[in-house]
Amino acid sequence: MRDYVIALSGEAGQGLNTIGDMLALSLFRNGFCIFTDKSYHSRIRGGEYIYRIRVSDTPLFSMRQEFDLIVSLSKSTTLSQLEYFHDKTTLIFDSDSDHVTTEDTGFEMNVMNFPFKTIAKEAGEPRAQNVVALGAILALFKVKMEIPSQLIEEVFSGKDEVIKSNLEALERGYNLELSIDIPDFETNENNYYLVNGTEGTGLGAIAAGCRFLSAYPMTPGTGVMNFLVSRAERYGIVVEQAEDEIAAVNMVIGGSFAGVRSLVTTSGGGFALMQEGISLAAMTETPLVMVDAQRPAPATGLPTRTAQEDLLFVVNAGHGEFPKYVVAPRTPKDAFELTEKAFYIADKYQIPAIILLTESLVDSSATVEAPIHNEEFLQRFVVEGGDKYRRFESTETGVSPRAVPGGKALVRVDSDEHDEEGYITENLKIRKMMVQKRMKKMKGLVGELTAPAKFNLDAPLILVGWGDSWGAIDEFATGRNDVGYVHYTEVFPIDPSIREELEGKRLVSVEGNFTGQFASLLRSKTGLNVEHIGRYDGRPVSANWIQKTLEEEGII
Amino acid sequence: MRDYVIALSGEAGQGLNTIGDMLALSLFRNGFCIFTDKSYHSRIRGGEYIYRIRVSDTPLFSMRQEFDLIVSLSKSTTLSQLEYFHDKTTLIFDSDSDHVTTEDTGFEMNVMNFPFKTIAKEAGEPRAQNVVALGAILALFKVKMEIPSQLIEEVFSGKDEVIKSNLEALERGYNLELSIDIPDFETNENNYYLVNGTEGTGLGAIAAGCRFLSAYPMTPGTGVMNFLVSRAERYGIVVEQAEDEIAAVNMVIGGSFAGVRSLVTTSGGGFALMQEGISLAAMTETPLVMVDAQRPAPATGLPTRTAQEDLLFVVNAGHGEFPKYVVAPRTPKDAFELTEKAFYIADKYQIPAIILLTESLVDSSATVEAPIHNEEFLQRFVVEGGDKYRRFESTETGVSPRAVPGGKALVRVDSDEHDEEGYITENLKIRKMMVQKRMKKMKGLVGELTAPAKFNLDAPLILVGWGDSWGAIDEFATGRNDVGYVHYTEVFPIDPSIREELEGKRLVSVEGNFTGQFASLLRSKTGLNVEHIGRYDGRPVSANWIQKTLEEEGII
Amino acid sequence: MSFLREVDPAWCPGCGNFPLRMNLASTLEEMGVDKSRFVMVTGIGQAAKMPHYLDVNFFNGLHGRSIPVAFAIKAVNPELTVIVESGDGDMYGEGGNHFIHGIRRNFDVTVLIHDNQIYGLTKGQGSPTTRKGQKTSVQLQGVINEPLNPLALAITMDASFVGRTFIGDKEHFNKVVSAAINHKGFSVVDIMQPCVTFNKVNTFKYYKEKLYDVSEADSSYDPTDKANAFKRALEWDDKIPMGIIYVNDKPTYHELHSVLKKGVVLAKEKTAIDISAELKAFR
Amino acid sequence: MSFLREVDPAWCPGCGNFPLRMNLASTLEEMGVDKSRFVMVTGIGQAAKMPHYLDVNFFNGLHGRSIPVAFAIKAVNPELTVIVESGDGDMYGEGGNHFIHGIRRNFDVTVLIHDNQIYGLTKGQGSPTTRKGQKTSVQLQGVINEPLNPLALAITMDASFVGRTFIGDKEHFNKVVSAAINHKGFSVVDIMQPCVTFNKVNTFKYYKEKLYDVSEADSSYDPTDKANAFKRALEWDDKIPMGIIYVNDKPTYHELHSVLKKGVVLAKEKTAIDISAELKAFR
Ligand SMILES: Cc1ncc(C[n+]2csc(CCOP(=O)(O)OP(=O)(O)O)c2C)c(N)n1
Ligand SMILES: Cc1ncc(C[n+]2csc(CCOP(=O)(O)OP(=O)(O)O)c2C)c(N)n1
Ligand code: SF4
Ligand code: SF4
Ligand SMILES: [Mg+2]
Ligand SMILES: [Mg+2]
Repeated sequence: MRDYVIALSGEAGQGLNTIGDMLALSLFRNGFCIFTDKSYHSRIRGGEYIYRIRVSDTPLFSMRQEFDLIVSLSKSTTLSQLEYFHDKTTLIFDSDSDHVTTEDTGFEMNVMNFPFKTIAKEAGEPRAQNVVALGAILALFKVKMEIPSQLIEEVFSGKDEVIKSNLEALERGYNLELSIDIPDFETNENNYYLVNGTEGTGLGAIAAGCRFLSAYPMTPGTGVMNFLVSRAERYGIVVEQAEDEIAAVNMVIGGSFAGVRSLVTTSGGGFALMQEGISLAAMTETPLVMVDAQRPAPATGLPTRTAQEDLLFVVNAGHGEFPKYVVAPRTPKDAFELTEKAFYIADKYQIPAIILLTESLVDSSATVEAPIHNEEFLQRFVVEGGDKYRRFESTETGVSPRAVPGGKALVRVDSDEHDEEGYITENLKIRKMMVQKRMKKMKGLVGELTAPAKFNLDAPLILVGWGDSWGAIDEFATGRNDVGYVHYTEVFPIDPSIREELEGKRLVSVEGNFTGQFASLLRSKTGLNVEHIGRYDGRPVSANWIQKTLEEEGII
Repeated sequence: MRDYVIALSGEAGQGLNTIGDMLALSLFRNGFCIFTDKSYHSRIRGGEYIYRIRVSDTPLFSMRQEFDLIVSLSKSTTLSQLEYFHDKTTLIFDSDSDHVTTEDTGFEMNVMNFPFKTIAKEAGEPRAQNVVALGAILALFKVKMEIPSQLIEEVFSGKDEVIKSNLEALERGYNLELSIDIPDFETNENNYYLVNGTEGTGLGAIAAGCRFLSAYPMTPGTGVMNFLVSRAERYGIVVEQAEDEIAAVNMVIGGSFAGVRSLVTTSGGGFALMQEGISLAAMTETPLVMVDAQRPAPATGLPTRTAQEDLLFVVNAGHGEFPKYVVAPRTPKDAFELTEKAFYIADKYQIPAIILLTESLVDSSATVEAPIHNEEFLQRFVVEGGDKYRRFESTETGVSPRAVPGGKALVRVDSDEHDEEGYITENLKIRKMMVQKRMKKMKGLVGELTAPAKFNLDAPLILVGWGDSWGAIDEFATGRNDVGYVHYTEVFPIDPSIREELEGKRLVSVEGNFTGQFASLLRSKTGLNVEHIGRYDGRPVSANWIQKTLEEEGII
Repeated sequence: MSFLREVDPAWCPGCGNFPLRMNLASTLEEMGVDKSRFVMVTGIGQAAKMPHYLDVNFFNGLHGRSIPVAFAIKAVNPELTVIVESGDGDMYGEGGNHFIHGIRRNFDVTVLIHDNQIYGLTKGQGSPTTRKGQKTSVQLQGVINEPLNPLALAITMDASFVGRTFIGDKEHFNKVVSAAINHKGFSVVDIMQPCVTFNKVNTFKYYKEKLYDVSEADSSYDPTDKANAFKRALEWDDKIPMGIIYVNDKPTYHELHSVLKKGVVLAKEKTAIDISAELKAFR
Repeated sequence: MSFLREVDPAWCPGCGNFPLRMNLASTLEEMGVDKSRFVMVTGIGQAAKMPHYLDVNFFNGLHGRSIPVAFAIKAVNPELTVIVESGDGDMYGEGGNHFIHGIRRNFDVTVLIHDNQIYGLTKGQGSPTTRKGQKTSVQLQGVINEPLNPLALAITMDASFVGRTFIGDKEHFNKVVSAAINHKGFSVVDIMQPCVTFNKVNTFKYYKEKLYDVSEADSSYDPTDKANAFKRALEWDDKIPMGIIYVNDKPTYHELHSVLKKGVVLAKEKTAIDISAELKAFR
C-alpha cells in the first residue's frame, strides 16, 4: 500500500476548505484514492485550520497523522503541527510571508518556498495564491489540468474575469515543478465516489424518501441539515429550523405520525434535550429517525472535535423500556446504507432509530464504492385501516397496523399508557400486555441485524470496534497475523450469539472514549470479558495510534 | 411473624387518605408496626383509591397484597379488588349504601355492615362516617382511644364543634364491637418512627443543610418539594417552582455554584429533560443532587404507579463521560441517610448525585428505627481561594479546590472544555488531562461505597435486588434456607469485587421492570451471569409475587 | 356527525372542562368539520385529556410539546384541520418557548387553552396565569411572580388571531372558536375555565361577573389595531376582555414556504427519488 | 480596577463584540463595580464567550440556560451583582422560555443580549430576530417567520427595565447599561451588535442610520407608560428606537419572597439544623 499525506495549514477564513476540497477532488477525479480530514477550532475566523489529504492507490478510511507535505499559510498553525512532521516531511510556504525556520522548530526540515502571492498577482488575481499552490501540488501528481480547470469554472461560474485569472494562476502553479518525491501510484479507471459522512447520510435520507427535517443548529450535526436544505427545492423537502431541540424532535415525531419519513439531526448536547421525545416516540410507537453526530463532551465540550462518547447514553436514551435501533456507520458509504436501513427499521418496527456519527466521519471525505440503494427499504408498512381500526392492536410480533390521520381510520395515540384503541388506561392488566407487546419487537429486530465485520478471528488478539474507527483498525490489523478484529456498525441491539465465536479470546476494544463504552455494552449482553484502549483528546484513532497504544499497554 | 392487612377502598375525594393516615398513625402510636401503601388513579376526584395498612409486631417493609379486612366506601372500587380477597377476608361496608353482594363477586364472603352514615348523623356530623369506621377498627386492635382523639383534635384544630361531633362519632365507632378475629399482636414500647419515603428524603435533605430547591411538579416526585415547602419558613429554605425541568436543574446548579446545598426533584419524564444539565454539572464540576421518583414509562406512562425502570437511564444520564453517584433507598430510613450521603458525595467529589425513589417508596409509610444523622456529611469541602486560585487545578484525586463567588478568589467555570483556571481551551493536551482529572474521581468514589446487604450467601439460589424491593425480597428469603440475597442501595458505581463472592452461584435479579436492568448493569461491571424476573404492571413486588413468579419460571 | 365519545370523563364533578367539551363538540358539529380530516394535538394535563372524550384523530403527546407536533402534522399534510388543546401550565409554562415560536411560524392551527389559572392535574400549584398573591399548594405565602398575560403575549408575537372566551357562555364560545378555526393562520383562544377543586379565586362566578366582549362593549372595536388590542389585553382586575381581540390577516407559513406554496401534500407523495442522478455529482 | 483580561478574543476581525467588550469593561469600571461581588452568567455563542475575555467571576453554562442559573445565584446570594451575557439565538431562541419566566420573577439581574440578528457561532442561520426575507445559510429562500421583537416581548412580560443600545455609541451604551445595572429588578438590554461575517443586512451602517434615542427624540418620553412603550417598541423599518424604553419600579423577588425579604444570605448561612426536634413529629 502506497500512500502520501498532504496537509494544508492555516487559519479559518483563509479559504483552506475551498482549496482543500478542490485539491482532493482533482486528485480523486484523476484516479487517486483519497481520504481527508480537518482539524479546526470553534471559531469563524482565525484559529487553527488544518486540512489533510491522504492519497493512496486503494481506498483507505483513516488518516495517517504524520504528513509528508505541508503547505503552510500561517506560521503559528504550522508550528502547532510539529509533532506530525517526520524526517522527510517537506514544508512549502510562500516566500513572501513570515515563515517557519529551523530555529522555530528545533530540527532540520525539507523546506521549499515559492512566491505564491507574487505569482498570483502576476496572474492578475492577488487572492489566487492558494490556486497557485493547488496547481503546484497537482502537477506533482501529474493530474490532468482539465480537472482543476473545470472546478475553477464551476466555483467562479458567471465571473469570467475571475475564472480567467484563476486559470492563469493555476497554470503558473503547474509550471512551478516542485522537486519532491512522491510514491509511484497506480491510478486506474474506477467506479468510486468521493463522499463525506455528511453527504453519505444526507444522500441516504433522500434516497429513503425523507421529506421533512427539523433541527436546531449544532456542530457537527448541522451539516446534514445543510445538505438537505441544499436539495430542498429540487426534491420538495421541508427543512425547518426549530427554536430548540425539544421542538425539533417533537416536530419530527409529528411529521412521522402524519405519514412522512422525517429526520432530526443534532449532536450530543442537543440529543440530551431530545430524551423525552425519544420516549414519546416509543410510547406512541411512532417511527423516529435521528442523527447524533458525536463530539467530545460533557456539556459543550469541544464543538469541532471528534469522539465516540455518546454510545451508552444513546443506547439507554429515553426513560422507560422500549426497543430501539442504533447504528454507527464506518464509512460514508455505510452512512448512506445504514441511514436508509434506519428509516426502514423505524417504520417496520415503529421505534426510534438513531444514527450515530462522529465529527471525524462527517468531516472526512473518502473514496467509496457506489452506495447501494435498497428498494426494499422504501417499504412504509402503513395500512389504510377502517371503522374498527385499533392503532395498538396486539399482535404476534408486537407490531400493530399503523394508519395515518386523514384516511379511513381514526388514529389515536397517547403518551400515557393506553389500550389497543389508543385511549388512556389505568388498567394494570392492559399495561402489562402493552409492555409485552412493545418489547416483543426485540425478537424481530435482532433478526434484522447483519453480522459484524470479522477479520482473522483465529489470531490471539482480537480487537473490537464500532463506528468509524474501522478504517484505522482494519489498516492496523491488515497484514499482521497476530491480530484480528470484530467490528460493529449496528450497535444496538446486539446479538449475544457472538459469545460463542469470541469466548476465550483476548478481546481489546478500541474506542474514541475513556471508559470503553462498547466493551461495557458487549459485556453486559454477552458476559465476555473485554478490555479496552481509548482515545479521548478529540482526535480520531489511527492505525499508528492503535499500534503505539497497544504497545504502551503491553498488549502487543 | 404475625400480620394483618386492612384495605380502605373508595374513590379519590372521599377522604380515604386522611382516614387511612389516622388509622395507621393510631395503630403505630399504640405500638403496632405499620406498613402502608396506596393504589390510586391519575385524577383528582373519582377513580379508584385503595389505602392499605399492614399491621405486624415487627417492622415489615412490603405489602401483602391479599387483605384480611376491607372497608368499602364504593362498590365499584371494591369489586376491582376481588383478586386480593382470600377465604377469610372480611368485608365491611355501610349498610345504608349500595353494597357488594355474593352475586357480584361470585364467591361467599365474610360480610359485615353497619349504618356508619346513620351513626355519624346521630353523632351530629354526617360527614364523619369514616371516623365511625376508624373507631370500629381501632377498637378491634384495642388501641387506646386517646390516640385517635388527639389526632382528631389536631386535624380539626380550631373548629370545636367539628371536634366534638367527630369525637362522638369515634366513640360510637369504638362501641360497635366488630366480631372479627385478629392475630394476637405483641405491642411493646419502642423507639420507632412512622415515615414514608417522601418524608425520609425531605428530612434527609433538611438535615443535610439543603436550603434551595427547585422543581417542576411531577407525580410522584412532587411530594419532596411539598415537604420542603411546608418547612420553608421554619428553616429558611427557598423553594422555587420552575417554568420547566430544564430551568429547575439549571437553577439548582446555579444555587450550588454559589455555595448552597440545593436539590432538584422530578420523575422520569422530567429527569429526561435534565440530561443536558447533568452533563453541565459534570463539566463545571458543580455538586448536583437530584431526586428521580420513578413511575412506569415510557413517556407519560402511568403517573401514579410504581416502577424501577429508570436505572440504566439514570446511570448513563448526560452526554459525555464523567463520574456520578446513584443511590436507591430501601426504606424511608435509608432515604434519609442516603439523601444526606448524596449531598456529601456530591460536594466531596463535585459530581452529580442522584437519589432514585419509586412511587411505592414515596407513598408508603413504614415503621423504622431513628434515621441516623451523620455530622460528617455536613462537610462542604469549600475553600476560600486567593489571588492565584485555579478552580480546576489538577490534583492526585481529581478533585480540585472549590471556591464560591463572592469571596477572595475569582471563580470561573465553563461548560466548554477548559484549562485549570476555567478558561475555554481547544488545546487537546489539556483536554486529555482534564478527562483524566475528572475520571480519577471514580477511584475515591468506589472507596466511599458501603457493601450491599447480604443474606445467606451459601444458599443455592441468590436473589439480587436494589432499591425498595428489599422489603419483599427479605420477607421472602427470611426463613428459607434455599434462598439468599444480595441487595444494593448504592447502585452506581458498583464495586466489581463482588464477583468473587458470587461467582458460580445461580443469580436471579428481582426487579420492578421488564428487561432486568440491574442484572444487566451488574453483568457489565462483573461479567457475572444474572437472570432476572420482573414486575412491570405498575405495582410493587411483594414476597408472594416473588414466590409465585420464581415457581412459574421453574426457578424454585 | 357527533364528535362526542360515550365515556365518563375523569374530571372532578363540576369542572369547567365538562361544558368546554360540550361546547367544543357542538361547535365542531355545527361547523360541519370533516372528522376524518381533523386532528387534535395535546400535551398533558386535565385539558389535554380532552381527545379521549371525543371521537377524533388525536396525538396526545408530552406535557408542553403540542405545538411542534401540530406544526409538523400541518406542514406535511395541509389538508388536515389541526387543533391544539392545552392547559395554562402546559402551554404558557412548560410549552412557553413553543408557544412564542409557533406563533412566529403562522401555520394554520387553532390553539385552545383551557386557562384555569392553576395546575389542575398535579394538584393545585400556581400556573403562569395565577395572579399575584393567590395561595396555592406550593406558593403557601401566595404567588409572587408577575402573571403572564396570554393575550398580550400572543399579540406581541403577532399571532394572526387572538381571542378569549368562557366555558359558561356557549354562544360566545361557539362564535370565537369557530372564527378561530375558520381563520387561516395561527389562532390563539384563551378559554376561561374554572377549576372547582384547586382554584377558589377564579370561579365561575368570578368570570361571569368580570368578562365582557370587546366588540359588544364597543361596536367600533377594531381588532386589527395592534397597539389598541394590546392595551385592551392589559385589562384584568375590574373587567376582563373577551371576544376577538386581535386579527392580522397575513400570509401563512404554507403560503410563504418555497416548497409548500406549490400545494404539495408531503403525506401523500409516493414518488421515490432517483438517487443515481444525485450520486453522479460525487464522482 | 480593570475588568479586561489580556487575551486575544476568538471573534472575527471587525466583529461588533470587540467594541461591546470595551464599552462594557469601561462601564463596569466607571460604575466602580466590586469585582469580587460581580458574577457574569452566560449561555453559548459568540456573545457568551465574553467572560473569557474579561477578568471576572463567571459561570459559562449551557446554550440558552443562563437565566435560571443567574436566578439561583442571586436567590442564594443577594450580595452579588449578577449580569447575564447572551446572544439573540441563545436568549430568544433556545432560551425563550427562561427569558419570559425569568422576567416574571423580577429578581435583580441585568440581561445583556448581543443582538446581531443571526446565529454567529454556528455559521449564519437565521435567529429569532432575523427579519423576514433575509437569506441565510439555512433559509436559502429567505426567512419566513415573523421576527421576534425583544423590546415588545420584555414590555409585555413586564420586565421592570427595558432598554436598547448600540455597540457603536459608547456613551449611549454606558448610559443605558449602567442604568440597567443600577436598576433594582429584572433589566433587559437589547444591544445591536453587527456580525460582519454572516449578517450583511444589519451592518454598522444600517444601525448607525436607523437607531435613535427615544428620550433624545422626545424629551417628554415617559418610560413608565406601558402601552406607549409598547407602541414605540414596534418601530423598526424606518427608525429603530433605543435608550431606556420602559421602566416599572416594582418590588423585586427578594422583596416579595417570604424567606428572602428577611435579608438572609443563604450562601453564607452555616447553621446546621437540629433534625431531632423535627423527627419527633414522626413518632
Ligand atoms: C415533563 C413533564 N413534567 C411534568 C409533568 C406533570 N404534569 C402533568 S400535567 C401538569 C400541569 C397541568 O397544568 P395545566 O397545563 O394548567 O393543566 P390543567 O391540569 O390545569 O388542565 C404537570 C406539571 C409531566 N407530565 N411531564
Ligand atoms: C443545546 C445546544 N444546542 C445548540 C448548540 C449550538 N450553538 C452554539 S451557539 C448557537 C447559536 C448562537 O447564536 P447566538 O445566540 O445568536 O450567538 P452569536 O454566536 O450570534 O453571538 C448554537 C445554536 C449548543 N451549543 N447547545
Ligand atoms: S382538578 Fe380542577 S381542572 Fe382538574 S378536573 Fe378537577 S376541577 Fe377540573
Ligand atoms: S461570526 Fe459574527 S458574531 Fe461571530 S465573531 Fe464573527 S463577526 Fe462576530
Ligand atoms: Mg391549568
Ligand atoms: Mg446572534
